[in-house]
Amino acid sequence: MIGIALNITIGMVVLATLLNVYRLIKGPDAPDRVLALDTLYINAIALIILLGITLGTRLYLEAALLIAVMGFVGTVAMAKYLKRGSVIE
Amino acid sequence: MNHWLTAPILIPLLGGILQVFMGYAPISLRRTLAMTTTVLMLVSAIVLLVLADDGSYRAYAFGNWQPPFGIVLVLDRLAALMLVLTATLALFCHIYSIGGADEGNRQFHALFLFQLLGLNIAFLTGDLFNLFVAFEVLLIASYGLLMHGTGTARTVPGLHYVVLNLAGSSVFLISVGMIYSVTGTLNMADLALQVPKVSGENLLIVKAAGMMLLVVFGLKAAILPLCFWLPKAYANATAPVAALFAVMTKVGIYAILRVYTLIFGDQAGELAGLGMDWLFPLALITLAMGVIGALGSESLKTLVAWQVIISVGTLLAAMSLGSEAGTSAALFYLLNTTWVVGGLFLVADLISRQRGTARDRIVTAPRMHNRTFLSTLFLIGAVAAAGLPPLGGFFAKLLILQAATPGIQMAWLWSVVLGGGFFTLIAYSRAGSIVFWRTVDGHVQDPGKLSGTVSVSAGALVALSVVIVILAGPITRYADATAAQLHNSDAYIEILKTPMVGEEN
Amino acid sequence: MFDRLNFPQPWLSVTLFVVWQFLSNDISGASVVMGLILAWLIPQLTQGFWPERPTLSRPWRMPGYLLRVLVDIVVASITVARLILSGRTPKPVFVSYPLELEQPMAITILASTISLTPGTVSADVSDDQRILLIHTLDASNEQDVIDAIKQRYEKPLLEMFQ
Amino acid sequence: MELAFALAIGALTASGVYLLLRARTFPVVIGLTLLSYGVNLFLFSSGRLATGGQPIIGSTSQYSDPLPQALVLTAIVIGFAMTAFVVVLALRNLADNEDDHVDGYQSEPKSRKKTEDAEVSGK
Amino acid sequence: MSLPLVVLLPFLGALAAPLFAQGGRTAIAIASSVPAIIALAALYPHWPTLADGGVVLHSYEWLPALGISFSFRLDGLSLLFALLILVIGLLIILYARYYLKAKENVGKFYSLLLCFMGSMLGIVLSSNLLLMLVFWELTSLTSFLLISFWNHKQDARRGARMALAVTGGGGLALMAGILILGNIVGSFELDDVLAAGDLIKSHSLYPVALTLVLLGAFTKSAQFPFHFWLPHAMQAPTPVSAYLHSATMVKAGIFLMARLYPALAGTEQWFYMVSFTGMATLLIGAYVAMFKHDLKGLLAHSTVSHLGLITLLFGMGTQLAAVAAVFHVINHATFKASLFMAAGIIDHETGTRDMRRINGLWRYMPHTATLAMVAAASMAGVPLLNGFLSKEMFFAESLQLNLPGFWAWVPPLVATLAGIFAVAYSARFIHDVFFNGKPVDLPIFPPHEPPRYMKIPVEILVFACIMVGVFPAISVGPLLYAAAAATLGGNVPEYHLTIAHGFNLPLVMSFAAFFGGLLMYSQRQRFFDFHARFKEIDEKAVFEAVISWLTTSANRLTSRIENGSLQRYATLLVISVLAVAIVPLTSLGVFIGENGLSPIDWPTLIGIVVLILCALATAVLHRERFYALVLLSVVGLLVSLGFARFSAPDLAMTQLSVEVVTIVLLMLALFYMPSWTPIESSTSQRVRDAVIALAAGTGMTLVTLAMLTGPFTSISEYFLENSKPGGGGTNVVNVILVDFRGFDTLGEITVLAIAALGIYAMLKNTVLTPPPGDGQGHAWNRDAYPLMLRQIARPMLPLALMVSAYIFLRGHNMPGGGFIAGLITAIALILQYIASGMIWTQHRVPFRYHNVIGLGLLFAVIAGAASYSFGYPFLTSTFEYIKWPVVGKFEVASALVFDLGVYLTVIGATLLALVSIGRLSPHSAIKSNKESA
Amino acid sequence: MSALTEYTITALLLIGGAFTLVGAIGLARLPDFYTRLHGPTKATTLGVGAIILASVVYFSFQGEGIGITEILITAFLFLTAPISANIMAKAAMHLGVDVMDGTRGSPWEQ
Ligand code: NA
Ligand code: NA
Repeated sequence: MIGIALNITIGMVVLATLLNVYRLIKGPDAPDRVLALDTLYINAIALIILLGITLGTRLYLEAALLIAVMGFVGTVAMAKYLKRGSVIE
Repeated sequence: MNHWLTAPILIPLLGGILQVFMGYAPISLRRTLAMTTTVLMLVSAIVLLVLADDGSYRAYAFGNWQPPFGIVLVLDRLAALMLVLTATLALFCHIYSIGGADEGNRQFHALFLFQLLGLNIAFLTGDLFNLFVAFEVLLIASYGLLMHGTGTARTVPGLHYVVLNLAGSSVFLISVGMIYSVTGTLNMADLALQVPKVSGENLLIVKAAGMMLLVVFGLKAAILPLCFWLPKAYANATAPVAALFAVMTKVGIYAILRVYTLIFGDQAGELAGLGMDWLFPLALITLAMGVIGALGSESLKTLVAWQVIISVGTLLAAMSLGSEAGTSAALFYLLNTTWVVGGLFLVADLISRQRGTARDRIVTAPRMHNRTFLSTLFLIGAVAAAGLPPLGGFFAKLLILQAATPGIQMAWLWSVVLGGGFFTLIAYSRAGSIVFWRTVDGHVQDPGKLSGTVSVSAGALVALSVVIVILAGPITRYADATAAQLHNSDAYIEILKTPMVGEEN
Repeated sequence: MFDRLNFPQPWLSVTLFVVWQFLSNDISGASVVMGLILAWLIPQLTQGFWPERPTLSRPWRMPGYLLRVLVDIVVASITVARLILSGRTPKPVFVSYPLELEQPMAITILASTISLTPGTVSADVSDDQRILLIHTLDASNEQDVIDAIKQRYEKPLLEMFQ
Repeated sequence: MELAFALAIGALTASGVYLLLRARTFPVVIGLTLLSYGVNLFLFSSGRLATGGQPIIGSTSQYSDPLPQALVLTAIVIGFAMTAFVVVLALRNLADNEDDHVDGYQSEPKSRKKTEDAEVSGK
Repeated sequence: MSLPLVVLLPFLGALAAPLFAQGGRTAIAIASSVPAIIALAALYPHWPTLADGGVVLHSYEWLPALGISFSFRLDGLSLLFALLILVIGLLIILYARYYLKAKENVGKFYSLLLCFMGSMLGIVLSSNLLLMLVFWELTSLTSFLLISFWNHKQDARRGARMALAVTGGGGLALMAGILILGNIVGSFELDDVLAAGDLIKSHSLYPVALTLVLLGAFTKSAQFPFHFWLPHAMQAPTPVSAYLHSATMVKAGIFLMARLYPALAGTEQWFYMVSFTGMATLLIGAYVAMFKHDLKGLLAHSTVSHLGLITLLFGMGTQLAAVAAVFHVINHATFKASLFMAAGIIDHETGTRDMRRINGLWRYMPHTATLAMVAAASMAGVPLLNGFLSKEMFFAESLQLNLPGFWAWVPPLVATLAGIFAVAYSARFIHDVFFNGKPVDLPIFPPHEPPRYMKIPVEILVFACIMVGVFPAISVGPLLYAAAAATLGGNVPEYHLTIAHGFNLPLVMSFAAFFGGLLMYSQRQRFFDFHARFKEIDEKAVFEAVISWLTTSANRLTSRIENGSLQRYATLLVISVLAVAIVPLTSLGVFIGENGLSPIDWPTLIGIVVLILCALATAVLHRERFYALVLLSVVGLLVSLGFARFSAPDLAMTQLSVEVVTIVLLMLALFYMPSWTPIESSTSQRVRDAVIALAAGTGMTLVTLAMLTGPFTSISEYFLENSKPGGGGTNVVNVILVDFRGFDTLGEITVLAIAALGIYAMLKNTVLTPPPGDGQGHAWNRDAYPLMLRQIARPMLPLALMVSAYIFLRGHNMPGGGFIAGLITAIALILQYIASGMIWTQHRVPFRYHNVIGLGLLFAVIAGAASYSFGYPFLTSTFEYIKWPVVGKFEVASALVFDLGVYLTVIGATLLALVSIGRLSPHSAIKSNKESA
Repeated sequence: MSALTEYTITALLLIGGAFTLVGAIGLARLPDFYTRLHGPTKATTLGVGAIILASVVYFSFQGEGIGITEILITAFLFLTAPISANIMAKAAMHLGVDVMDGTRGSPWEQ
């Protein structure tokens, strides 16, 4: 049962990912792309977690944690770039 | 395992680390420490040369891991020769730099020492991937050094140099991946064992990888058509840096010599002599291009930079003869050309400082100060570089010409080398006569002072060409022995059986 | 030397120590020692980076608040999901919310809460930290939004932080 | 699986090379980054592809090849250092030439570009 | 020992000479003559041996690898030349003492002169051909410096360069020739080569070797068509001309022909090449000499002509001709040296060498005039003078050539014609200078006799001319015999050295030449008018034009190829890679190995498709730079996911962290850059680039496919097996990084450190003007440090540090390690910089990043070097499970210290790099009103 | 593993997946940037939170204890999502990104 649910969930997350990519390509504005990227990062966390469950190992969790951290910093940096130009000033 | 093998690596590394901490120390202290490091490095290189001269291979297994699993350093005659060559050049460049060229960047000495670190690793390592790492160390340091100094002229050539080398590094990695994917190993000795066993489609992969490696090494060595990044980058670099860079292209040459005698050497079965048939014509074209560039140079430093390419062409031409005699001749030439070209860069810089706004451009200018001294240095350098007697270059060229066996190859080699020598001679005589003799009235505003250390180091470096002649006997003997060792590298594989510490019995 | 042997941010040290024990998976002598070292060392290194630590007057109210927020998050998500799936055109509105909170951290918590809960996102804080600009996804009345937030979140926070 | 993976590496390489050949520093840097992604994946895959074979002793029964992973890790770090340097060099180029052309032109070199292209296409 | 000494002495003198420069000209002249005198003395004891046709050999091993030995050989021929070099050299030294002005750089002059003397002696005394070559090229070099002694004169510089180019170039040909000879014979020793004449001449490479050797000889001896350098070398001070063009430099080529005569001569090729060259040179030199108004120009062309004569004699190939050639070498040296010196005196005393202005000097300097006239008469071949004797022999030999039919007439006719010209120009030298009316506004007037001692060298030489002319057998007989014997390898023919051989055909020719010459001179105006109809070729201008054409076209070609276009260089690189890989790869084709393809799950497939799309999109849409950056982030994210998907958690984490830092870095740079990339490449170029890129991509795809499906075994089993027992960790990747291949990692962090240091240094003095607003024209937002971000970022730092510690400590056993931990810490700090600004954050960072980097590297090295103390190699790790009371079991691995080094280096380097860029930002310029905290 | 656990995990997974998807749909479908901002900040965060929770439950019943890493991730996500949203909104307002028709009030003009 978990297996099926896992597959369905993976399917939904992958679909979500595709939708994110759609928004990322479509834009129309830079903030939309940053937003899509940010969401993509979060979805990637989900994918990693799901991978871990599928493989039955927790060895990938730190990677997920890292995606969360890096996704946040990346988003912040990009957004700051858009409004301030200089990220570190 | 002989710990001396790590000395040429640890000395510049520790020296460099020390420099990192010393950013705000007085410059005199930094200089003293840096010079001490370089001197120690030279000492260690000489020790290794003495060790290597017994003709055996010495392996040093990092972490006490049996090769091919850990990384090994391997000392043989070639490695020792390269170490001494580099350390000697570095010493004089370093002395020159403390004459003031090291100012304006607190990290100059650190970069300088790290550069030496990278070079020494490259010469000693017995591991293909570690060779990549060594290349990266020496490259990144060279990027930093290249950008050292004031002015904007070096930015664009530096950018080109960096970008091309980054692309080259990618190719290197791809090649390593391809080779590993087939042979499952990275140790050069092990590769020498594995490559002959490769067959079928895997052979094609290794072949492609081997050829791509040749391109990578060719890029470092500045073989045509991959040499165009060099002239402007070198000509615009700060003098001691450019002089030190005289050895940078030789790393490419070294790598070719190492990899294509050991891994793709005579024993490599179907892959024996891989790429060597490409190399000979390319070498000659490189030489020709170098000569054309030298003839058309508008400044002394550019001229010397093209001389680097001439040297590369000549060296490779000799190497690609594929004979022991050819390799030996190439090694002899290598010593001479590296030091002399390094010295010429320094001399060109000294000249440039004495000529006001004309700098080192080959144009009429007011008569310079210290003309006799500088023109003598230039003369010695030019004679040695162009291969005129009685200096080292002449004997090197003789050896190279003699190494060819009669036939079409000899005809080509001789024509290009001798013809190239002729036009080089014209280039130098033209440049020298204009710069030193074709003067106009007036005098240079506020010429730079010619300090003792600076002149001595520049002079000493070109004068090494004289030393090479005096020691030509021992040097040729060593070169012969090195070539013989390279061409009969079966014993190299024995390093795989080096006993580790604690398991001697 | 010994004057550095203090814990400049005790709460932080406690948090670090506890989290470390969880991270270490099993509580052993080694993990305790390590936890103590970290609980001491990290605040020493970072205390300068957190100069304006919030003053919580009633910290015990925090868990309750968090629980409320958690529930609201779920509810909010369902609401938003409904709206998204319904295909109905939302009626968004920018709301200027007058802040009563003054501590920056308190404002941040409020703004974060707003962002995580029903159809609202804190878009900006005014330069003088008096007004919060909120984008509401689907609301008919601006004042309702303000009142709800004031009642549900700012009040408790005011109590905690003042 | 292998085909898809190979195509991904091919696409990264192709994009990277194309951008490497552009005339401005920024796309060149992007190109080098893409190229290094491709190269890293390639080097990684020289130990073959495995699912759930993380080389942590005791975590699985079949381990993937750890050596290429270590090599790629090194390559990533070195690549990062290099990229950082080249980015800064690009900045320096911008500062020195007031233009981010890879050849450091001062503003509009239209005529120059044209002849260059003509020369190239003339071959 | 004495032979090497003879060669060495002048060089030692050259080193010493400048030391005497302060003592004045006399001192230095005396000092300079000492080596020559000693050398003469050293040669003297050998004379008995040589007179009997013996040979003296002194040989020392030098470079056996090259076939070069330090061997010297003295026989009649070399003795003759050595004497010429030394004796005339001594005279020149004396002469130059008076010729040079006190303010000139006499030290340099004498030093170079002695160098040149030594080189010449080296040529003639070397017993090893390669050694001879060394000295040969040295004469080119030293003569270059001598000719350009007055280097402020353009003509002197050009003349010198021309001489160097021609003779130096010829030297290269000679080098090749000698190498071939050595190759044929198997030795470069003269004795061996001379003994192997038959072997050489029958060898298939003989024509090549001969041509190359003769090229060397002809260029040096100014034979047609290489003769042009010699007259222009007259720009040298006269002592130099007198020396170089009478006895030494130009005679080197002649010497070479004489020296190798037994080895090379006697074939048809030799005959045609040498005699025809000689003949042409003889005529052309003689003809041009007639029309030169420059005194030295006349002499120079006459030299060319006489060299042609000697060459022609050697070319004839008969033994008597060779004897005549050797004889003429002596005679020409004596009269020509004296003539040059006389010309120098005239130049010295009148200030000009233009014969149109110099007239009637007999009145002013009768002594000099007498000497010059005798020497000139010898040059003309007037009986009772030495020039007559060898010319008679020449005429005689020209009649002996057995050429078929009409051709038999050619040599005697040419000889006579050349004789006529010789008489004519000699007559001109005498008449035009010493008589022919009054001087025409001389710069120095009236001219006087030179100082007494300046004339002595001339007197000695003129005396020699007369002595040889009158008493040939006594004066020069034994020397000539010994020289001829040495030249011919012992087979000296019968010949008689007497004043006259009676009335014979050669004498008729001499008379014809004499009167013909006088007639020609009397009708000189007609000839001048005739000659004036031809445009004179200025060889120097031609040479300069050629050189300048060479340099400019080389420059043009270079700047065309090396055009400073990175795009071109990069294209060349990519194409090179493709070119070398294409052959193996096309043979590979679409190859799927024996392991075949494995099925793909669709999430992975979609991931890969997205990856491919985004990668391609980055390339296609790269002009909008920020967009490209976002796409690049996606690609990076997917690559990390790929690493995780294919069992590499460490890689996934590393890639992720590095990618974000890279993106931040790129944005830091992008701030200053245009946000759009303009279209600069033409469509065709873009298409071409796309094709190249596609080829590269296809190649990579094919290789990857073949690689992934092939069978595989690697050394990695070892790592898996030994990671835990040997390295003390279960994360094999980490154990490889810090232990098995720790040295790679040491290199890697060094790279990182160097990059950061380099970046720091590079940006230290860089000034960049930030754009006032973004690409769309919006001014930048005022809010630099948003409140919420600040509030969250600050407590995040301690947490991040703890996570770093966690990731770091577990790295040896679980995914993680120093590198990733370092990046997390770095990112956490970067967040502080972003949220609160440079100044605020920098103020709170308690250390310099340089020191962090240094410390990191130091830790790594110390961890590695610790093993030394146990006698283990560098980087040998050790780990211990220490049981502490209370604490319990605790693993201590030295690799952890190494990893700590990695951790610190990463932090230091990453932050130093980013902060260096951040520092460029002029945060005061667009200061935010919210900048507080 | 008990059936209850299985149901819990299954439910959490499906809820998580569904919310994630809904968030993405919102991102793709909603008419302007500001409305799209709501999807990820709430639905996606919650969705991923649920999936993480599933992981916690899954592994804790595998006998590996409560996973603090998962909790850290979740906490981090909830902590940062509002900040990201805030700073992105600020960027959008700065750039003057279009708002959909019918939006009342207006973003601040900076
Ligand atoms: Na006259
Ligand atoms: Na490594």
